[in-house]
Amino acid sequence: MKYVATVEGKDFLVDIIDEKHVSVNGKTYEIDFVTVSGQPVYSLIADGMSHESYIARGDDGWQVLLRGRLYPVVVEDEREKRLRAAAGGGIAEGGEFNLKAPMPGLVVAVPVEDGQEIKKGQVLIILESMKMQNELKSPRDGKVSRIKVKAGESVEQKQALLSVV
Amino acid sequence: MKYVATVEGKDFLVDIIDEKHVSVNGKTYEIDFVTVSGQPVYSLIADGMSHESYIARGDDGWQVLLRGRLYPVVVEDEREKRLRAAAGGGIAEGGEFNLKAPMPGLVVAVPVEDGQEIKKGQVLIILESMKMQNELKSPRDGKVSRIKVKAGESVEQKQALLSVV
Amino acid sequence: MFNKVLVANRGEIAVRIIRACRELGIDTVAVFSEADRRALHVRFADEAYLLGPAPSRESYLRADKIMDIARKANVDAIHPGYGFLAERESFSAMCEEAGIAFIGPKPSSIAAMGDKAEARATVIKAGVPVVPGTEDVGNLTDDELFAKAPEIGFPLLIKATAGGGGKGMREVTSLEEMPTLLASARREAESAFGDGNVYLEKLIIDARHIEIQILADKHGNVIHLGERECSLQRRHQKLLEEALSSALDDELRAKMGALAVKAAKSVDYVNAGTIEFLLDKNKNFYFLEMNTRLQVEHPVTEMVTGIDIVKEQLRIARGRPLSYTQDEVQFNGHAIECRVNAEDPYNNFMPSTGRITHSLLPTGPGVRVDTGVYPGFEITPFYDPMIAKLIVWGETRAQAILRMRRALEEYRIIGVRTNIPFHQTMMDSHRFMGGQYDTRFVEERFSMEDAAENRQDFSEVAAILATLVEHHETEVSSQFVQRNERDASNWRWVSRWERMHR
Amino acid sequence: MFNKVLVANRGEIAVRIIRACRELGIDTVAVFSEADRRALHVRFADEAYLLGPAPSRESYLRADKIMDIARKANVDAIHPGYGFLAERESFSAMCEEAGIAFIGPKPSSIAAMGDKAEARATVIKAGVPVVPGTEDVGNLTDDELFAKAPEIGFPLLIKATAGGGGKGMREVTSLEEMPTLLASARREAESAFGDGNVYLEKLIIDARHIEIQILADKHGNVIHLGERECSLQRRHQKLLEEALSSALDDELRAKMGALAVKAAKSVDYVNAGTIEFLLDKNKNFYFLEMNTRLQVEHPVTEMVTGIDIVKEQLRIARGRPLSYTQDEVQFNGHAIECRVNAEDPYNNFMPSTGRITHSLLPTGPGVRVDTGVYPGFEITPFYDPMIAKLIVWGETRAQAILRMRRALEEYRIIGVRTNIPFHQTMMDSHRFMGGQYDTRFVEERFSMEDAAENRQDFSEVAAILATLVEHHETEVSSQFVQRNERDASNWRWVSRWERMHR
Repeated sequence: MKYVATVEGKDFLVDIIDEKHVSVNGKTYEIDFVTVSGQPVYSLIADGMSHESYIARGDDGWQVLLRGRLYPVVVEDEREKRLRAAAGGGIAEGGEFNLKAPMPGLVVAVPVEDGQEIKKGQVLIILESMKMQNELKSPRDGKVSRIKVKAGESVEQKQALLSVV
Repeated sequence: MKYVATVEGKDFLVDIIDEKHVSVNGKTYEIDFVTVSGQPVYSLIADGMSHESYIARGDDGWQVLLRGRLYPVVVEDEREKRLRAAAGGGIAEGGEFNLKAPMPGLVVAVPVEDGQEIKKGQVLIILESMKMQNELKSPRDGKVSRIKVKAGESVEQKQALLSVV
Repeated sequence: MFNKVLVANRGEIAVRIIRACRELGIDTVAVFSEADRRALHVRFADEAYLLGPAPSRESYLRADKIMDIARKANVDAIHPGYGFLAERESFSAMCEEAGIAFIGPKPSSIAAMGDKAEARATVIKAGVPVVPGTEDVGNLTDDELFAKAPEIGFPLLIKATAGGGGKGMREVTSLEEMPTLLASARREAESAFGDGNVYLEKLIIDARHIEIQILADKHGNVIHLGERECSLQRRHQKLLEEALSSALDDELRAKMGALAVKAAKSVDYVNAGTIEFLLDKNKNFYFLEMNTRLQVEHPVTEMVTGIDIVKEQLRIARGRPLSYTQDEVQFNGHAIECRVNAEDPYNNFMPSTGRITHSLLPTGPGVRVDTGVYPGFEITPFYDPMIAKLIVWGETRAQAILRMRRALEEYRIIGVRTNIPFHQTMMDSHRFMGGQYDTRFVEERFSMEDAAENRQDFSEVAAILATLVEHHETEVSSQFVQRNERDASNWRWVSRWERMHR
Repeated sequence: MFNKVLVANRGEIAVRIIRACRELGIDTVAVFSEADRRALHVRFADEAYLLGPAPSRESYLRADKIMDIARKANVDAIHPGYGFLAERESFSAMCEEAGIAFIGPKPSSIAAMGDKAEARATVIKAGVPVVPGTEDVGNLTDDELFAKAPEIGFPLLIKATAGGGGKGMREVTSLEEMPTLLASARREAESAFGDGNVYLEKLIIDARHIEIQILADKHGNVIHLGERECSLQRRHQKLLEEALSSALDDELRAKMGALAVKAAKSVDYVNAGTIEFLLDKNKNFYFLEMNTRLQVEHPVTEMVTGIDIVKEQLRIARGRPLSYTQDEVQFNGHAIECRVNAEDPYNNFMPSTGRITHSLLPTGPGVRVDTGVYPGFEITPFYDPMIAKLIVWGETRAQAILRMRRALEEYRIIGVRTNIPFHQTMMDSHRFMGGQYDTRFVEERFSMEDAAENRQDFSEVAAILATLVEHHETEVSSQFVQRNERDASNWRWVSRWERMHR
């Protein structure tokens, strides 16, 4: 089964040959791959090299924590990827940004108003959690829309706070 | 709900009054009882005293490991216990002893024969496990019966080895 | 010695204090919030009492409730740890009134050092140099501060009068941006300490944050245990500490130590305590503040001196003389502490909450972990994000760095994000290895990405790993329904992947 | 230094060696049996290769396979740990032939010390006192041994010529019981070492087992790092070790140390090594044997000297001179090690196997844990039952005991039975506290029950706890079917009892 794994813009053609073999860009490795104690901690021995990694599903693919470094990896079925490329893919830029609470906490301040024009990097919400005030900033220029919280309110993780359109 | 808990020959009348109160031999304690991380590790706060214990089901009741000491505890419904006492109970002494493998291992020797008269403390089987030779001894005088293994055989934990009748 | 001590704190420091008490044969009383029923300090203490709901104001800051418990449990002493009530003059006074030993300084010393303006005035009198600023002037209005700022000169710092730990602190580079920053500093100070007063202070450039540990008993003996290097900070929160500092030599150490002892004596200090200094490139140093309590980073000093600071605190509070004279304090090797926070270093150090499902502590020679968490414990948003301190000792600084690298690599915490990758990246940074850093290093000249470039690239391995996981997830999900029916008994214990290959 | 080292071992000692290599920047190669795919040494190493099925003879004892892997992985050196191939002359020779450094002594030194008879003869020549026995005579038949026994006098010991670790050892009090014991000793020796030869040795009464740690480099420098007290044994297996011993003073230490150095020199020894002595009540001491390898209990020496013995081994094997002279070896404080075995102390110390479902390591000041297991790991019956070593350091022996007590109380291992309660009982024993014990203490004058009588009785608490568990199990099981239907999603995470009260 062939996949394309993309790590920081670099593509690797990974072919899972059988339980004990994979090839990467044509080079074959003998592998031994197991989980450790029923957790998303994986041990991979590839041609004798022993690697241990914590792997979690992220928003756009896998997050592979390996030797103290986080590698974001997008894995696609090779056929799928080819089809998408043929269709001239590419996700629309500048879509709506929906700010969600990155952790549970208390809204300390909402220094913007509905309809306000804002710049990239401008503070949208100040959220207090674990005794720290965290400034949640806009990832792009735009206009504030649908503010759903106000100062003094407690919010749950992932709760929608406001949007930038 | 009333129970009788017997610890090393001593009876405690334990009354579970409600979720937050128990009484023991008439003395009431305010309790807070929880498990720790989904394991059979229990935390009990009784009138402010904090106790942590590992509790496992043993062959004849509970084994309570508390502050480095093992307390075997038999818990009975009070009514049950009274009924049994009234019936003049008492388990028959000198019943058959069935020797089971206390752990997986290799039978090194069976220095007894079927039908042989043996003394309490006499070695019945030598079992090797974890690089140690363990002598399994008879808990009482009797006669060897139904030897089911021989030297050189591997056995599983709890596998029946022989009986003393 | 005391028979029973109440620990008015939570987390790793409560556990640390309980350990010291246990090793002295002293019974311990824990207090806990509703969120902490299963916390390690509750599990380890001899007695434990509920304080109230999770928020600190309703639990760990409830001095009244803590005093009630102390009386009810008949304790001899209260150890406040750090944070919460540790530097509240009123709490020390309440203990005094109740006839319970407060394991800390007298109310008057806390007062003198707790108000930064008064502290500055006091140490200036004792001949200790301070950073130019408005601290000694008293609380000023916004307009007064705007007027003073150009006199001190930019860049400058806004700092909370009642503050500590970087809360209510803002850096100002020009008069224009000052109003906004002043407002946010006051707001944070108000929320953290119930006191929105702030002062201004000249920002020392290329400065190192050096602090001297002192011990002072009730018999007038005051000694210092050398310095700690605490320059690696982010948003004024310390991240990593060392003992000793590569920026000091014996002569400077003796000089700063002597002035620290003088500063402590100027307020009749009794207890362990820390004098914080800024040290500039030219080896000029300025008094910053005194922490009248045990510090988070005390273990690095313990590792290089062999002195158990918490046990000494207990001894001092009992009225006994110090166990050591200044001459007996010897420094051996080098120690580093990494603060392990539940924060995501790949997402702007956002706090992370959740249940720790799996954890592997680094152990072996020269490694110490102080923590209050364990597998199965839930990290809540109510308290600060520090979940462990990883401390190592080595014969030299280079050996300590290598050992820390090894220990960080061994440390596994699954269930919450931690800043361990940050520390790993730091250990690989050439500037850190060279000891060439100051208080601005982390924020201005360090990035996870740049530093990672020096390291071996494991993209290919990451690609294989992610593909294998994706592959097996897909394969297994299509087979799962069938397998499930005949094999549901022990799915707690084995992962789907393992079960598939049995 | 070496670039890459193969660790020909498993468990805690493999992890210990990998840690030392990592701290020196050396790559590591692990080898493992089928039972150890998920073992910590495999997780921690840079490379890992399968040896074969679980039994040692098919995996960790396969010198041929290990040499193949060493060549294939292109390693510079092999560290054998202890046990398995550590004291095989042939293995050291194979390394020599392959041009790979063996981190241990030359084949000739292993040969000289490995055969106990030859070892005795050698050290006698060097002027070291030995226990009277038949060792020097060569291998004798049963009849010859029956004849010799009365000459030596009873009680005496039968010991395996190739032996170690108490295997093939039997104590004989009279000629009548000798035939049975001789047969079982030969049987056990044959099974453990593939060599059924035994010899007789006078049994020294009220003896202490004292061993001297030495370090010897290739330049003729030999130093000793003081002694370890290893008298607490059961079935000739050490259970607990201390450094230093309360039975020695400086003078005796210097004398035994000098003789140990002499014994090592007599076989041109190179590597870390241990000279074991019996010390009687009158401070007479007798050479027992030399262990030509790293000892299980080396950490206690590391704790009191600050010397990393494994790193020194690597240095020696590389051909560099020792880092320390005899004068530089200083002793500071006291260290104790408890061997944590998967054994049930309430059931005649029967080995216990199973999966570790939960574990909490003791940490904090002065505590070190060397282990190869973790939560989720399966303890199999294939290898020895030691799963961890808990080591503490204290300024004095009394403080070390108190710290060990604290650490043992914190240590939780759920899933297998361990001997932690045995160690806890030992720490509470007055004779242990007084340092008054010899090699017979555990077996003859110590019982879990007697010692426990000095301690507080928590029967009432145990009664409450067991009743609560029984009550809730009963209650919940009757409600379980209904709850299960609407609430099966997250039953992995919460216990039934917790779920019931949500």
